[in-house]
Amino acid sequence: MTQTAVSEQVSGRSREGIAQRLAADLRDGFVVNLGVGIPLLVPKHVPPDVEVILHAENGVLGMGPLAAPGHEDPDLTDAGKQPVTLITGAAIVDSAVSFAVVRGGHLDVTVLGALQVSGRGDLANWYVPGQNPAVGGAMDLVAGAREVWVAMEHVDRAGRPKIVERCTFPLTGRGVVTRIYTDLAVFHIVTGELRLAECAPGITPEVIRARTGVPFVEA
Amino acid sequence: MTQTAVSEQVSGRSREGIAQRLAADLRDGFVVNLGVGIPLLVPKHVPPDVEVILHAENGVLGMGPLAAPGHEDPDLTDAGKQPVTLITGAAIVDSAVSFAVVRGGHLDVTVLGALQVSGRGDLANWYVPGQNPAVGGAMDLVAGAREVWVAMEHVDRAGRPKIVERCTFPLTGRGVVTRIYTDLAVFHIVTGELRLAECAPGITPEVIRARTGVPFVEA
Amino acid sequence: MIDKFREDALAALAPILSGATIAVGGFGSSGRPDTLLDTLCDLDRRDLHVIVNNVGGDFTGIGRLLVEGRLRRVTASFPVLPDFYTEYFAGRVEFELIPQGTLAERLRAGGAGIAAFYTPSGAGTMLSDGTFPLGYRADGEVAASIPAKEHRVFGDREYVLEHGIVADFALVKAYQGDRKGNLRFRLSARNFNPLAAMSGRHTVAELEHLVATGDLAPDDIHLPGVFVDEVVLRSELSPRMGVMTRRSA
Amino acid sequence: MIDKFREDALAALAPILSGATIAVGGFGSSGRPDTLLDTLCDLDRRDLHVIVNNVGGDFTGIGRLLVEGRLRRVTASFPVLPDFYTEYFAGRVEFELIPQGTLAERLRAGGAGIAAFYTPSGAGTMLSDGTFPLGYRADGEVAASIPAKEHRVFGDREYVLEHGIVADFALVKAYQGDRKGNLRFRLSARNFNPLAAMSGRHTVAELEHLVATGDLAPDDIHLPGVFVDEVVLRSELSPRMGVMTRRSA
Repeated sequence: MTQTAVSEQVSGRSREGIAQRLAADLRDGFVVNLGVGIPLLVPKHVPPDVEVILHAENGVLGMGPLAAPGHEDPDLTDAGKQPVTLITGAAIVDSAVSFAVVRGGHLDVTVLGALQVSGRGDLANWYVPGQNPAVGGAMDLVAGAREVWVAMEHVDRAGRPKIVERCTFPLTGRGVVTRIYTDLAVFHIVTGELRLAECAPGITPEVIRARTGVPFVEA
Repeated sequence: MTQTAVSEQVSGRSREGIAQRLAADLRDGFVVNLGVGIPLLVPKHVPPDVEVILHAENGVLGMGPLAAPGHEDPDLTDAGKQPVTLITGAAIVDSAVSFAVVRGGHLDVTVLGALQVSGRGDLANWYVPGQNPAVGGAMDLVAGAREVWVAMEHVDRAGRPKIVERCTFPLTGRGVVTRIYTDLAVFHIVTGELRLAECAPGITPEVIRARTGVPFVEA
Repeated sequence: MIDKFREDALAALAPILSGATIAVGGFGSSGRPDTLLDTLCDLDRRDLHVIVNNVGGDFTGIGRLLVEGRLRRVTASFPVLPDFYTEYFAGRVEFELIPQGTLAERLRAGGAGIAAFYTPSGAGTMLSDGTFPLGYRADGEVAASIPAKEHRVFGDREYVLEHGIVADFALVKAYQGDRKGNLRFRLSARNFNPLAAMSGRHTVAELEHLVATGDLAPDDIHLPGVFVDEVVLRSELSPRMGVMTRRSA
Repeated sequence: MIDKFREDALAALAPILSGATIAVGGFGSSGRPDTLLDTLCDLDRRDLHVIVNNVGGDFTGIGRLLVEGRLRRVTASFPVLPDFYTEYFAGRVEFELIPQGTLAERLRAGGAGIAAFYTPSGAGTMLSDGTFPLGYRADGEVAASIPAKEHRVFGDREYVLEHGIVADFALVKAYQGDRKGNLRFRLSARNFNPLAAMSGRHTVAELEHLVATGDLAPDDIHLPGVFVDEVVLRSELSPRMGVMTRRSA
């Protein structure tokens, strides 16, 4: 099933709104890794009674906010090489242990952006052919985390669906995504089935269906 | 080639003498693991200008002598669970890193006792059928150390050769032994060939040949 | 708020049911989680598969689990306790004997999401060729052997395929720990403890000292709290150093 | 006496010949051994195969080796530097792209005597199916691809076989070190440094601070000296923190 872009504008959640909706699903004690883009907006929306441990691929467990200007420590960065801080009770490990956390199932959730997600949970988010290839920890994160949550705009800049029947970009992992949070909806993917869990306020399933490249079940 | 016991007594090196002869071949900076028996006698014979780092399987790098009575620390033992001490500059690692040292080729020599050694360097030293089986780190040590040196009596208590054509006891490793130090001789095993490197003082190759269960080359 | 400290060790171990697989830290009595093992005995579970380097030299720790008849299988490199062998040869407990470095690496691999790995240790020996008895029948015949392991040549050497161990539970002992589960060990009592903790789906650590969160500097933590689910205090009644009777290889 | 301290970094690196394989620690500029990499440039070696997480974001470190045309192949997860890709697409350097966790685990495995291991990372992707270009010809055609990797199912999951990396040399950076080669790292500058050090047949560490033997307590040493062959002091002239321009995944 292919689908062309829908040009009609709808007003769903903002990027902050997507992050906030996702943050509401984080549970106390979760160990969480955040990718670039909307995922990086999640920490400020975590409810006050929920404590999550932020993991960075370069060996930080218990990452705090970015370092204030003038207080950067070149020996303390996140996976994007930005100077960060630590929370009380943080721990440092080497890169092998950092990925032991990831692959060994000790990471509860990784929140990632996506180029495309298939209805079966295949994820493409590491490489746009023609650009410069680099993978970082993306393939380890999707293979290892207990849950892979995608936070993204529902359609791309040209209005084309990013939730598709089959990813056309190179895959990061097969059948790995368990939830998708977009401006329009929340989906759960359960044993290969895409389920609409929730519509954003003011958004109908029909609006979502018109902007989604693969059929879904209304749960 | 089988061989019966030779009853005639010869007077070669003592157990201390074997350890002393072996210790003379240790080079400055060697990382060394010592098995039970004669190998444990080696440290006191290391020449004063030679510094070796003693490794114990339970994660000690830089082991010193046994703890003096009254100064035992239950959190500091050797691989035989005896209370030991540390040298200045010692380091503690977990068991996985301890065996990374061993298997990764970072251990220069392991000195072990043996039930039998074949002329090709097969070693049997972990299990006497009929007794209680246990292996500890023996198989990792022989597979991983750069060199495996055996320190033992030339013949068993019944006078039977312990250097044999083919080990009849279960193997610890195949083709792993590089040197054998006994009361009568020093052998090197080079690409599967057993070479008599040295006779103990007063011992002739004929005496050794009569007590060795496999032919050897006089180097 | 994350607070992994539990006053009640019995409650912390209650999720362990009969039949569970349990990785246990310690090397002999050094770093052995005696309080947790005693508590497990009090819980009265049976049919346990314990993965541990030594059964021990006395009737504390795993030795107590053994003599109370709670063990279905032991995976170990050096059991020590003579009674263990009596039970093994009588067909009352299975014995998966593996090299000590393989044990450490299998625990780490399981905890690190590595399904299997090739090690040179034990290649071409009776611990990898399918001839070592895993268990006996009551009449003394071999009931089953440790299955033959895949051998494969890389470069000019032969290696054996060994599988990562993911244990249902892990019981470990640490010197210091905080309420986030961050642990520090002391000297050679570290040994298998961090690896067993990584291997466990649910890991409980017994502490000599509970310290305030933040007291352990980030660079000084031996095992981060993400690998630990609950921490309890070591009981003063637990034996600190058991009597060991034999020297291991 | 064991004394691994060398006044002269150039002499310490002299055994590295053209064609060598070199594992390098660091994550971006954090923990990158700049003094050693600069010294390697001064040594004027060519045809090097460097294993490192990032080529870097500027022309220091690996970036300098690259722009000076010293690299035959880079094994990395996230090169960053645009000039690296220019050289790659022009057929002047090979690029073995692997997942970051696979890179860390391959270095550790090589250092630990593990020939190969099965990881789920990258299974069923173009980094394991033989389609990713390892190198290009001058005319822009693909000269060779990263060979397809063995896939194997354990349980209900698919895994990829990855090989341990034993590098001829390793260059790492530590915060503190002693003359026995014992090292301590600081915060996230630890990253790949202990793993690269384990992987090297001959490992040279660059220290911010040389401390007296015994100043590092046995429980506080992040990497024991057995993995380190020589230590040198970091030059004050080395850049402490390069300019990074993109965020990695």
